[in-house]
Amino acid sequence: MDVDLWLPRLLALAWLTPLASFAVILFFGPRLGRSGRYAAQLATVAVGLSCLLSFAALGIWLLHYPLSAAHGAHEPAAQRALCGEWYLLCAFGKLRFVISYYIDALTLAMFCMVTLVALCIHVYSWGYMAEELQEVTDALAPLSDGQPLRRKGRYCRFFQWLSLFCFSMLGLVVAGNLAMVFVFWELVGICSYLLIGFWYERRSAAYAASKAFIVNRVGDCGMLVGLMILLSGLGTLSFGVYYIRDEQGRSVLQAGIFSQVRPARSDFQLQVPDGLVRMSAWREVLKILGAHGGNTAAAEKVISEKLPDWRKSGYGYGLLLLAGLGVFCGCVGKSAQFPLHVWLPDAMEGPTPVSALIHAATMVAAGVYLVGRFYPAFTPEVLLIIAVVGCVTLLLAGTIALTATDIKRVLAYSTVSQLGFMMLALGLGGWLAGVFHLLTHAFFKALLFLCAGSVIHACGVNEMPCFGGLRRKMPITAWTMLIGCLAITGAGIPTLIGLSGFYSKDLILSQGFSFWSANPGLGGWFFFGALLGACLTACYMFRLWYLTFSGTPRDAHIYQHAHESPRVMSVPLVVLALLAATVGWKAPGTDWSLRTLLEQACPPGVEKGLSHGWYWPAVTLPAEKPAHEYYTAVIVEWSAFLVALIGFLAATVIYGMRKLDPAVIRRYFAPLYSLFWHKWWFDELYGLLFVRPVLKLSLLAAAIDRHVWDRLADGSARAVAALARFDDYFDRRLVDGAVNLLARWTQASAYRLRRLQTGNLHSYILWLAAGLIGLFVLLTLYWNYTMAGI
Amino acid sequence: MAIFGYYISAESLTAWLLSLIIFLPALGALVLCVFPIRSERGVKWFSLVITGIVLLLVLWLAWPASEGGVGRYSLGAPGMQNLVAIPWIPAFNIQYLLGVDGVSLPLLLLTALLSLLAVAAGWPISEGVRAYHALFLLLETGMLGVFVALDLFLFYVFWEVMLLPMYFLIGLWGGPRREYAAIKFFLFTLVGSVLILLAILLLYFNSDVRLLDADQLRQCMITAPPASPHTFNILALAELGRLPDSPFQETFLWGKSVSWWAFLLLLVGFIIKLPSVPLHTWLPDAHVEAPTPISMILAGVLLKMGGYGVIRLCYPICPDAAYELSWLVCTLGTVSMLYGALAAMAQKDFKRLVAYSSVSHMGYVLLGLGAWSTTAAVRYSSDNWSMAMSGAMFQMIAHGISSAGMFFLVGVVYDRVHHRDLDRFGGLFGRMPEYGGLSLVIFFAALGLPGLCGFVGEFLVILGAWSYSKALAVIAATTVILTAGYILWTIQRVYLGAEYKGPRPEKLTPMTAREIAVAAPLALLAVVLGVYPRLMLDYIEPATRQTAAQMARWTADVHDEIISSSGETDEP
Amino acid sequence: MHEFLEWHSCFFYLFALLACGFAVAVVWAGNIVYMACCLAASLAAVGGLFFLAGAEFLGAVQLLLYIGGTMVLLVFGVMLTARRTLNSLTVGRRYWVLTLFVCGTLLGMLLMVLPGVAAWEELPTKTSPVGVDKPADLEQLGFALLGVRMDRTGVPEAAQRGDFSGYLLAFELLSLHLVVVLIGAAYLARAKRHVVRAAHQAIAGPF
Amino acid sequence: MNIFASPVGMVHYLMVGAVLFVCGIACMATKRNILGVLMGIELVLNGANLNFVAFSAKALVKESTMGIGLEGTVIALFVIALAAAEAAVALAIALSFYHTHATVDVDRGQELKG
Repeated sequence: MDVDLWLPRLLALAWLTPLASFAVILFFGPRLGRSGRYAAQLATVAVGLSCLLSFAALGIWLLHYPLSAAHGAHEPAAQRALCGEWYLLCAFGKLRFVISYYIDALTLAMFCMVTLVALCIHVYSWGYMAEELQEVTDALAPLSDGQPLRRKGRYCRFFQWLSLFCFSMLGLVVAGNLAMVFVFWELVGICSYLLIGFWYERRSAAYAASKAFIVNRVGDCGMLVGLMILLSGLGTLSFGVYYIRDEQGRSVLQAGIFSQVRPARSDFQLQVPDGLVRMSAWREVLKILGAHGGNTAAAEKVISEKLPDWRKSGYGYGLLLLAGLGVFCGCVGKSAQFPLHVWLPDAMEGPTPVSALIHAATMVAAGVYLVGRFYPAFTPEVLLIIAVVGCVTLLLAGTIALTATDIKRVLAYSTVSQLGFMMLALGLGGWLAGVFHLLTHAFFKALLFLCAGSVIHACGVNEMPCFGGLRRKMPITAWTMLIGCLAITGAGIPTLIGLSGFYSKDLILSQGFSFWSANPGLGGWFFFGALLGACLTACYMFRLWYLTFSGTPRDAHIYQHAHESPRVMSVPLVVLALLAATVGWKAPGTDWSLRTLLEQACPPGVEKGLSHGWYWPAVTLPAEKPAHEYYTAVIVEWSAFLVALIGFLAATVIYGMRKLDPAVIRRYFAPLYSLFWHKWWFDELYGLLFVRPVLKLSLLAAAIDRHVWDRLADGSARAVAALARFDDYFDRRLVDGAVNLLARWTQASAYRLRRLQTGNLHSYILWLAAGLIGLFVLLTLYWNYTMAGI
Repeated sequence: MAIFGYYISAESLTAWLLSLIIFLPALGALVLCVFPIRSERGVKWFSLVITGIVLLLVLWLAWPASEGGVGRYSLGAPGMQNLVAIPWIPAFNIQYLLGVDGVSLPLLLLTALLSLLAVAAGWPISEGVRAYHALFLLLETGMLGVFVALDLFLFYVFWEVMLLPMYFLIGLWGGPRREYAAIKFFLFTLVGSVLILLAILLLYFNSDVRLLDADQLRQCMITAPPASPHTFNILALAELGRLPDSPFQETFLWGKSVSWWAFLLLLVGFIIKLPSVPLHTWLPDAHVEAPTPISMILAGVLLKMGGYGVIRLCYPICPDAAYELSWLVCTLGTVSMLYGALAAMAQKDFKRLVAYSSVSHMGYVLLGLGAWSTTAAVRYSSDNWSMAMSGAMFQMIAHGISSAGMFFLVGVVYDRVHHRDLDRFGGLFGRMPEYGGLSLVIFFAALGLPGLCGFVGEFLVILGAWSYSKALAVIAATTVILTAGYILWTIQRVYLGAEYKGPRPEKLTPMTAREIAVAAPLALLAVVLGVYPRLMLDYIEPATRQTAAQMARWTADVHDEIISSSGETDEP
Repeated sequence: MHEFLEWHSCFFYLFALLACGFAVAVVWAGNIVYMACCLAASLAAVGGLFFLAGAEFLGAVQLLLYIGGTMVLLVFGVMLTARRTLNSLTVGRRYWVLTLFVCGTLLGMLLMVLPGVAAWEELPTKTSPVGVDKPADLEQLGFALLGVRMDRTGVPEAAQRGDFSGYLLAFELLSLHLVVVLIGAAYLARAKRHVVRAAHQAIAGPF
Repeated sequence: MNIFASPVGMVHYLMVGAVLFVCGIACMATKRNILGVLMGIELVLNGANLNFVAFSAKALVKESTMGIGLEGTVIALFVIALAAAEAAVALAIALSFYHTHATVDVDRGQELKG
């Protein structure tokens, strides 16, 4: 069967099914069963269907490209990825905006992961959102009269937005060009906005939703800049190369980004595309054109000859770097990396399944996914920056997670920290490590969130100090959550076997180690940072588990009302626990595993390590191969095991056995504690640096409008009015005056002349005669009509 | 007689169609004035039917014909179509010259649609109904005429015809400060149109059709040998402007050429209408005081005339001045975007906020139109510019839909609670679900969310602007954040939250069928245009591509001397 | 004796003397009745002058109309308005002096001017005796009033001008005018006593 | 010389006309009786008429110029007729003046005085 033909169709189907269910629920939601209870089933069936389709697609792929243990493919990338376009949005000359696809092993793995996790979470949501079926009393949204808000349930709306999210996320995964990525990037953003703000009556939820979207927009703005550079420099945003039909029906090659940045002829080594070189060397171009006068053809020839020299002298490299940074900027925003990590914890205002699906498993991972997808086009500098950002993030989030008490916030910070791990791995050249961790993390983090959700569902609060000893009340939750904790800690027997996190985290650490060995000295910081992060992870995760499930109940009332979640919620927990445990394993008998699947998608040129950067040539990004050699594995895995153990023991001593009183430690490290407790004062800092100045600026703008432009307009109007008044005065006094004067004079003379009108016939006649004489005199003297004799 | 002789000729259908579209509303206004329709309902239904017929006619015109059938628009053809040329005042070569192309047709559609919706939105207006609707129909004639007139004189006539009814509609049916607003609107617009008139005369008296060859003249529909060499014909003026030895290039005043002055005058005249900072202050007042349907028309159509004028007159007729001053255009556009967004963020009045968002959004239009990137550095490829230009055009359509929708939604809630104080709303989602849903769609369209109409325009403009000026493009990109900021903040203050905090909470009844019938089409269009932008771009793109290509050719042919003489002064 | 006496001149001087003399008498006379008589005589003399100038028809009309028409009218008027006090109404001395001065100047000027016109100076070679070609005159006059110009028929430039139109229209208008005048006169001349009284009071008012 | 032997010419007639004319004016200027004024008018008209007749008389103009020919006669005729009409009307006016003012003194009719 023709894989090029069928895979896109299957994936398109898998992608559009949730959209269909969204549309149906949008229009007929409340009418699906009593208060729309069947919307849940519909959405679940839809996502389940797309899950099946994804796995079918994976199967077809595996039939077509069987996995080989041999790491790194030696065939060019174009054959291991299916590119093409479904639908043309608009075209301007050579610039085309299309709905296109770029399908490789990574895409398929993501599809399966997203749909699988989404399926579990949908099922879970049936139970979790059940109270939305009837009238809801929301104590967290008090009215002005102190009464809690009572409102209709929004069960079907929840699943409607979930379906929309699945659609957007799958679109983002399958996207074949950056513009489409951007589109769905924004769409998942708005879905997260809508779902964070699902309980929009709560002020905090509304605030968090807006915050999440705006912070994401900050990232997207950078991404937009990247898009501009690439589009105007390369003339295309498509990842891969494929054939299209132009207006004349001829099939022409649609250029791709990767093939231009890492052309096969230069053995997939990074080289700045001609367009960017030319764009940044425009001054030279103009000089040449000026020299050739109007003859552009000749000038073009010269230019094309000079292009390699320009490239050698570094033209355009800066632009490529900038483009990479821009794209990464979007990823920073989306997956809550260091400068823009502030939105994710607040996003926990949304329902827990949302936090699990969007803010743990899929959407926030999209940033990492995009970095992985766009990997070939990143210059080493960008990758280093990515590594730095990731390292900072994972430590930052880890420290904050240590002190947080809200169970969901702890998980949120752990998410941020794990994402930092992935970024770190990708930045150090460990493409496989990062992407692998992305997939494993999705499962166990979803599991953890769902467990937390079932705890919250049972207790009605998020605060861990109110929990304790719940293990006896809700065993399934407790044990599945323990599996999750172990998985995220990367527990396992070194060099032998472990849970899923074990494999991915060790890959990351070993990549860090080989980076250290490649760049001795400063390179070590990343490795040790990663180790410290692993330690922190173990510590706060078990702190969470102990505080929640072990020990004695701290709030008797809550403890009495706590209960194990219904079957519909606990089954997904179990399923996810199984996945979290096993997803990293090889298929028994074969050496097929998720890892080998991903290796297949490893972008060409990366597996050989990355070429030296232009600005920091000293830094080398090692290939992943050495990272997988045995001795590094031993060192790294044991050190990872040890640090994880340290973290675990610390948590056990303090929170498990209560040997040390947390309060004492808190007092001991008071300044550090308050720093962590206040999340390093990032919110306050940003408020001070950005939010407040912008508001001030806006007020200034409004004031300028009102007091400058308006004043100017009104003032000019008033000036004209004054001029009119003056003109009026002028008119009255001078013009009218003159006219009146004339009139008065005429009247006066008329009065004088009136005397002649005596009414005396004789005088008239005499005048007449005199007039006659006068006429004669006139004729005679002045008209030269000489009468004879005179 | 000439007209009669023309109308019985072959293209009678097209000739009738455009003229009919334009003058049908005026006819309706006349009928309203002459025959006293007693019942107010009668008047309303009458104008509804008239505008509806106009919409149908425009749709029929726009419906892509297979082989460019008579009177139908043939897609993909860049040039003018359905040209009607009748000598009007032969002494001055003034023609009754109508025509549509990809630039004007979408705006024509938008105008017809919004007029229909505005009539429906104006249903509650109860005093002076006949006068109101008569003026409204007259206004529609003016608007439609501006978009199809291809003779500067005719264009100006329609421009003024559009101005006066607007003044009365704001000044008589407006809010408490309506006199101030109406006068302000009138004065600003009048200043603009005076400048435009000056420019028109300047161009007229410097034009010389004898420089054009026969088939150029034929394309410009100048058939008879003209009485004088001067012409008002826009097409002819564009041809003249692109000539290597254009008559507009000779020095006129202070060492600047005729085209420089004409461009500047036209530009100022049009950016008053657009409006762009710093000539925008009439807009908030006019919007706030105008009745809801008039706000819709004002934001939806009238602002577009500025952009239309720029793309129809400024750039084709005065390319060299445009090239010289494109920095000005783009800077104005960017500043408007940023400034409008900031000012919007600071507003307390719902309608004022929407008005400032209009300023911000129309800034994209200016930026997109101005981004003259078809330079030597990019091999004179006009792709980026045509993309930006198409984006600007699309942005006009999108903004026409979203801003009209926003104003209508503001009007809906204002009709209920009679205040627009953003801080005294809240919880409207709970109280008016349909209203909330429609608002969400339309506000997100304004926010530029992908899948809704607002995104396409902004995206294309910003992407296209980069190759003109990197700094401006980056600033424009940052504006996206501010836009998200003020729109989301507004949604948060008005729709989200636990309860409504303002007066008259009992009045917050769900939307009536009429209101839904007005808002739903706009929301639907926002979605359709968002997911299928080619619906409009198929009309727009050929025209803009042609314009950009002509400008590129002009840059290559005419401007290369400038390059070769002083090589540095090219890239802005 | 023909060589020392020109009858035409003799009669001319006679009639001229009569006309001028009676005219001066009209001015001089104080009583209205005398004036009427002197006027009649003067007009009759003028009629004679007409005859001498060869316009016999006019002369006849003059005698008939003036002496037999207008004068009678005037006399009627005199009689109708005859009162002792009113018969000799004249202006004061100032006006007399003024009048004499003005009229004297005028007359002097006219008499001084008249001989100076060259066109009138030389006498016709033959002075036609009384009663030459009078039938032609009368005939021409009649036809002219009926609209045809007999006298122009011989004139070439008139022929090419086609300028033979006579006075038919004027004649008709005149006759119409006369009728209107008669009616109007009759209307105006009706006695209106009540108006008189009113007028008396109106005039007596100020005094 | 002997004036009776020398033929009279145009000028003589004109002189007589001038005298009549001036006498008429004097008459009008000096008479307060409205009928006197009328008589003055008659005199003026006759002076004018005499001139017309003189100009139209073939016997008095040289052959080269036919003078005003028949027009003179006709106009004189019209003048006479009009004079008659005028006399009639004037008389009527005089009578009505007399009726209203009970006098024929023109100086008493000063309603139009400015």
